[in-house]
Amino acid sequence: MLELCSPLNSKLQAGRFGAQGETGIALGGRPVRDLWQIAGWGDFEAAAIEVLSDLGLCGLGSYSLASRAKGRTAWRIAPDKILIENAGNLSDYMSANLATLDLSHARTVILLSGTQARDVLSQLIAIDVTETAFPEGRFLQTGIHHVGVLIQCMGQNAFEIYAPVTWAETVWEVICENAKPFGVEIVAD
Amino acid sequence: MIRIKCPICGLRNETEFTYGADATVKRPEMGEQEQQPWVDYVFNRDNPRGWHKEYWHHVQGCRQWVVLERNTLTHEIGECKLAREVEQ
Amino acid sequence: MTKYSALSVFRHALSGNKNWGRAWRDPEPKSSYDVVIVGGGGHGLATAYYLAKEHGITNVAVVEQGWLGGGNTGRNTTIVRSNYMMPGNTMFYERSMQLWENLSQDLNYNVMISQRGQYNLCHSPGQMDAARRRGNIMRANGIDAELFDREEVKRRLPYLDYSENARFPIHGAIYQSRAGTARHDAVAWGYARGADQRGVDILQQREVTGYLWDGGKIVGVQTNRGDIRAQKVALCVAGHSGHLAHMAGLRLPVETHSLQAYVTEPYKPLVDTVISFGAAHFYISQSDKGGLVLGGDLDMYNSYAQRGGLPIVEHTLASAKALMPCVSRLKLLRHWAGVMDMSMDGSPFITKTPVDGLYLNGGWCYGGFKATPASGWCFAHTIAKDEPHEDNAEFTLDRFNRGYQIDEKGMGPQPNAH
Amino acid sequence: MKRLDTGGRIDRSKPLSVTFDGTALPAYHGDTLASAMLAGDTMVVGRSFKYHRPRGVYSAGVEEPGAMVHLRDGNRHEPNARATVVEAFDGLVSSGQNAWPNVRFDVGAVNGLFSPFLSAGFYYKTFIGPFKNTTKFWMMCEAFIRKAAGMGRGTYLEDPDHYEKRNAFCDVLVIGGGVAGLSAALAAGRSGAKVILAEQDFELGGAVLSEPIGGEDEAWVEAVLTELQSMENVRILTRTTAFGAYDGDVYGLVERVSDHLKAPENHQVRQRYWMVHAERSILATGAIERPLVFGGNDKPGVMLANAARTYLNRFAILPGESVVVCTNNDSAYETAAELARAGATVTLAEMRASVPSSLTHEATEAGVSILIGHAVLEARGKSRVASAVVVPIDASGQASGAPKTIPADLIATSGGWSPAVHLWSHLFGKPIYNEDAACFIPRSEENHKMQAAGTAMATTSLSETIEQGFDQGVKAAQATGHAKECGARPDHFMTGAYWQRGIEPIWAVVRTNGKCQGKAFVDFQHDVKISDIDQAHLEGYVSVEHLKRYTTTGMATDQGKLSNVNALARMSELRGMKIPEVGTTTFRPPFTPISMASLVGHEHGKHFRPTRLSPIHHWHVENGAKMTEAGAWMRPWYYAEAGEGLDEAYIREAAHVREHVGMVDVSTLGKIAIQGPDAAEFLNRMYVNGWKTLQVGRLRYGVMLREDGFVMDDGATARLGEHDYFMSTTTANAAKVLAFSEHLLQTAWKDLKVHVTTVTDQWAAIAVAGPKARDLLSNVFKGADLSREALPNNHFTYAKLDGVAVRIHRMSYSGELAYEVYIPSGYARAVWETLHEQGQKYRIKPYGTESMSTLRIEKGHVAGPELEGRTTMKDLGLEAFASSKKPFVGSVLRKRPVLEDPERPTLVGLEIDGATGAKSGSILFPKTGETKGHGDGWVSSTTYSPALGKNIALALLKNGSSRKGETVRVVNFIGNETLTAKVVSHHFFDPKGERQNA
Repeated sequence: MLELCSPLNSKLQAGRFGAQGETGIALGGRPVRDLWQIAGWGDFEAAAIEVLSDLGLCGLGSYSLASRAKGRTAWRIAPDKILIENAGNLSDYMSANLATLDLSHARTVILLSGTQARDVLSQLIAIDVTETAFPEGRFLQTGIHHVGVLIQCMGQNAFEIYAPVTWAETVWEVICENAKPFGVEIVAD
Repeated sequence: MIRIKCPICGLRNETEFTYGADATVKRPEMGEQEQQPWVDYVFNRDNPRGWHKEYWHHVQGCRQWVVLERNTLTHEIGECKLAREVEQ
Repeated sequence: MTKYSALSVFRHALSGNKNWGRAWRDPEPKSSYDVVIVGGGGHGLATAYYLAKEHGITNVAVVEQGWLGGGNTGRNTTIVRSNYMMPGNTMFYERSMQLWENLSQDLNYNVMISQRGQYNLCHSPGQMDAARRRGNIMRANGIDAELFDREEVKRRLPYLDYSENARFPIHGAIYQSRAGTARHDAVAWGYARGADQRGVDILQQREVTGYLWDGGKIVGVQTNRGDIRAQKVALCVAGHSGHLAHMAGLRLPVETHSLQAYVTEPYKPLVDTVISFGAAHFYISQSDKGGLVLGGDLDMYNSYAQRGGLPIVEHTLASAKALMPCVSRLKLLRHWAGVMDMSMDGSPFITKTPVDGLYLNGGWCYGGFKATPASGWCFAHTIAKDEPHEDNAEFTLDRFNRGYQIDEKGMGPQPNAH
Repeated sequence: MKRLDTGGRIDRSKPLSVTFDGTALPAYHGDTLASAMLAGDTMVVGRSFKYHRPRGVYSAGVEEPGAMVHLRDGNRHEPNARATVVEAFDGLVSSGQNAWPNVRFDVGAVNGLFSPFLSAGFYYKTFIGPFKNTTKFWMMCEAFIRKAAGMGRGTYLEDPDHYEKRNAFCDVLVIGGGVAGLSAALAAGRSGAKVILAEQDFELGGAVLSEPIGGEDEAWVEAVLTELQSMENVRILTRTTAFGAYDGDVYGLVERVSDHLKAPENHQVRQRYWMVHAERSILATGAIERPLVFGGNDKPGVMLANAARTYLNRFAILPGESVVVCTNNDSAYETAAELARAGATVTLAEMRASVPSSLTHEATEAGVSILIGHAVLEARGKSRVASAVVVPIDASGQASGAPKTIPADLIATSGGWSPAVHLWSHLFGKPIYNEDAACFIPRSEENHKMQAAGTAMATTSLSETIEQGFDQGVKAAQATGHAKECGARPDHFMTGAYWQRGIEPIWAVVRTNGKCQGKAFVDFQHDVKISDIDQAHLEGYVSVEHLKRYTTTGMATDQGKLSNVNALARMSELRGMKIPEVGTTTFRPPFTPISMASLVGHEHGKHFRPTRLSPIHHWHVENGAKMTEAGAWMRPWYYAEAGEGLDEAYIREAAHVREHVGMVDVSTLGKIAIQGPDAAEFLNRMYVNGWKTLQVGRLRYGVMLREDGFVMDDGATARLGEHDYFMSTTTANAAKVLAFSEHLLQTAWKDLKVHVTTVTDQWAAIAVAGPKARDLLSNVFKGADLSREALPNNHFTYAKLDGVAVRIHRMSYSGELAYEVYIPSGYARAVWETLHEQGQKYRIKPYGTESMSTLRIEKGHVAGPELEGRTTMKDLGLEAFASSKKPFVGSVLRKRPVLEDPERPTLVGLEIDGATGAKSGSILFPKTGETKGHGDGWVSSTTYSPALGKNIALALLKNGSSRKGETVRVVNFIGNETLTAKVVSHHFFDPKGERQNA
């Protein structure tokens, strides 16, 4: 197999930078796994539920709450579009009622965590990201540095940021700039 | 800051959107061969001083086009709906 | 009426500046005029001035809802230039430039034309090619233009960002040395004084609320302080053209948008010219007082509010710092907004309308201030002769039906993109 | 001036090194630069704008018009720093500005001698000159004026500091940390509402900070603060200015995080911009004291009364030993009494005709001599006040008796107070005039989400301020859905006189002839005298906006905070109107000047805009590519080999492709998945050509128009499956095409079952072109049949490399035998490297955008320069693609008469005569005749063609198709170059397409 190259290869070098003292932020990255979009029309929900239940996911989730099970996550990103990670290969579901699309290479994940992670997020997006407003399990579609991203809250201080691969470096760099005052550690794979 | 309550994503700042245009002009049917309806659609505007229905595109979000009611004089915000749910 | 000169200032100073007369009268309106001009901004006052001066039509009133020059004339970033490429625009703006060059003498009012030059920066080979095309059209029409490469720009404007760090490196610039700035308020006041001297009545604090009709013809205006009859009614209300046209039953190819302007605290001279960024909509100059005057993008949505939002402020200041990193610690003193007639091709209207008796001057987008003299001059011609001058022949409303879009940027029918 | 041994809010155990113009000032922690200046008896600290008159410290706050200095040096230099709000820090270096050689002796002061000639509007009346057709005379004068004008000197050095933006969300934003603000925050905080309290000072307390230490109000502040600090739902920001209120309940704040330090420490930012989204806000911004207008009122040693009090009580400085206090209201009495108690000889000139003894009692007790019905007519002294001329006055401020001169080193004045209504005005426009308090206040309306409290609303006592603040806090908490009890109002109490009581609106003191004695200033920084206002009135500049603009009053760095009401009062008097009838100008953000960088945050330098990188980007950089910007993308421009410049490189690369094989990264092309049962119908509407017959496995070139009928974009679309298409767009138009498609599908074409999704990131693409392209690809993608028969042009096939599935499109942009390989982007670099490595035996070389352009010009393909938004299909020779059988976007409007005009410039090729290539943007003219006007057309793209061995160009030429063979002139006016060229077909090279069909 050919080598899979992360768009963040040049960035994911273990190390520490920014403010001395406490490390408020940890940054890392991982590739997305089998990310597929399903899209439909009219009775999209019925068609989607069929796919999701085959994948062991129950329910469509909401526009802010992902449906998660068995290591899979499904995000309702629009009325008639759902994005599923770890979906396997959904090409066989393509029909006149459902369009499936492989986006596994279109995004990469930036891992943002640490005691100051919410502060960094509040510098990047104009959305209330305090714990009550954006608790674990919720997701947001928004923009970081003018780039459309999806942010999944993984816990009190942990977030996964799904960024388009061709914009990933620029998003990463801007996150780093914003994180510097908190002290940053980059965690390589 | 125009704040738009996207029916999908919730209340967001205008910076996540791009502004479209007047949402009251109706695109002629594809088969329309007369020029004037197209000129009216593409170029001419009521341009009201007051309440205005307008398209915004949630590009850094759900990528839905929405129709927002907004007052062009006071910048008050009214209802926001998915464009696909608005009768033209 | 005092003729202004250093001598008159000296004479008045000796008498304690107690004997100055009014710059313009505050007359009671007559019941009827040959021409009523709606809008006492630069364009309306210039139109009145040239009607009187060039065409001998002095039975003219300018009706202004607020105070003279209180609209975009007093809100813009004061840049004058004639670097237009499209047929229909090129010679119109050059006429304006030539009128500017003699305006202070013509009006006996120092409108402070400062031909300090303007650079339009280019940030890619493609932009250099587009600049060359523009410059060549200018030169072919007798307008000055020069094209500089990166090294020449760096020699002339060493304080811009030429570092590796610049997101959009500077490849070069097109330069017009006759471009520059003028004192915006003075333009309104100078034209007002000139028109007033020639008999024009300037009626402030009088809002037009409707028209007087005789059948299908407009024969005057209704105002909040009484009706005024007129043979011809001429609109010079950019920003509100749509609204006033609507009262006459017209729908225009215009949207009204809000454009912000910015000024910093005053500093000793830092920028001796006018610089337009090519990588974002941004330009900068420095006023004689010392404030850096900045302009940027529209707020992008239709607005009549004369009030801007923060996103564009951020965007504009970011452009300033990207272009000229040394502005970082300088301080923004004030930002404000004007409302623009954004037309569907970015070019204006100076034309008779389909409504008999109604004439329209509007659709100026960003470009109204620099156009003021020629706008007044051509509009006066159009009103007086009932046909356009060749310089404004294409500024008609029907050009969209004909397909004659005068689109300097090639952006298409998207008003906020011009 | 002297520092007192005790008292104040300074820490005498922490002396600081602070200098002004090289002289050390006695400063302690807790001082401002201004208080340190006063402690050091540094009286002349600045110069005014126009007459370069000496300026001292006039205030103790943000309204300061005179004490403006150069702060710090080197790349942290900051001009126009207000000494009154600069916190002293160890190592502070400052110097005078707007003066030569220095502020104590300034040559520019000669301007003052000419002041009668420099009266209002003099610029407009002079420098006109008699010269026709030139503006040089004025510009010569202007050069001198510009040098004299301006205030501080900026630097061309780059700022080393960082800035950041933070978004915050709260229920209640309290603006101002004085008594009203603290009280409001307390109520809202107790209710459980999320509160942000912003205070511009480095200490909370507002006016209480100017009170003597140890008072009960100070204890009150401490108690409230302790409670607030214990609340997790309350965030207190000091050193934070709320600079603007905006639509959408958004407020802009700037926090000066590190400005009180010599330099930011440990990667912290200098300033932080807070964009606060607050459901409610409470304006508790207090009020700014107003000057009095009399002769010499700008001299160093004249100061606002409350400023004098602040320097005395907060900074432990006795600002004068012989003091004349002049007031038209009650608020200056405490100042007078406290100064007297601190040891000064104090005379109080009370402008009102009578005041109750309850008011005068305390001051008299303290030793103040009070002159009822008196005012200061003139301040005398050379560079600082030496005496005050005091006269009895009538109710209008006119002298009514003999003047007497009182020795004085300080004249402390109070003309009443102006509430800081600025942020309210940002949202709601003009404030209303309160006759009783003689000031403008916010108009209170139920539906306003900004409420006001305290002296910003002209409250009349401290108790009222506390109550009103608390009540507004409760109201805001309730409005934001917080029902929890707010508890009892904090204790409140009466302290000394509040200014609104019994103010007499007299602001200018004049002689019996109605004129001020000497120069009496309304706007201190801009040197606007009361006589300038009189003159503006004479000349008809009577509206407030004309007054402001003609005289420049209110346009200085304090934006009228001090001058506004005094100027209005004079104009209203002259016009015989009341102040509210004259009106006021509109306050605009920012409330006080903010650094440009604060709002920029990290978005500068390379992060000014995001950058988009191909998945293969780093290979290009590592292998010597010279990169260029293409919109947001970086693309390889050319790969220079030893000693090559752009020209050598692109010619070599282009020739190499035609001779051997080349590879170019085309990942930047827009790629859009078009999916659904109506996809073909959608394409039929979007493109000018037909799509219903395209079979799976094929692709087709298409042209797309804008709604107005001009060409928008072009590109190839492949049919991947029954309901599955893959559209490619130009790099520049990808986002536009996607947004436009989404718009149509979600509005006018809701009936179509189609989804469009960008897959630009999913797929990287490599174009492999040249005679050896097939050999190379067949060798790399073993098993894929790329033969001419199996894969003709406009077909695609799938292949695998080492387990990775790719798609190979047979299509050619260069005119050579060419393929586009679409690769899942994560494997793109590996595939590129494999192709490069295995291609060595075919002599493969990478090529960049410049040679790509050469190859497409040789073929006559249009690109960005031709698709410039003003060209039609006919203009570009693409008319043949348009279907006449169906409507498509733009199909009606493209038929408008001017667009159908046969005279329009159309696409042609040019063969340039001679060895020099033409320049893009040159204008075309017939072989003879004048070269004037807009010409017959223009050159859009140029190159040297290695294949043809000559310089060629694409151009748009009037009647182009009928002028083949004609010689035209190619004029580059701006480069002083005229060439001639032969008009030819734009299909220069291999017009039959034999090579690409090989």
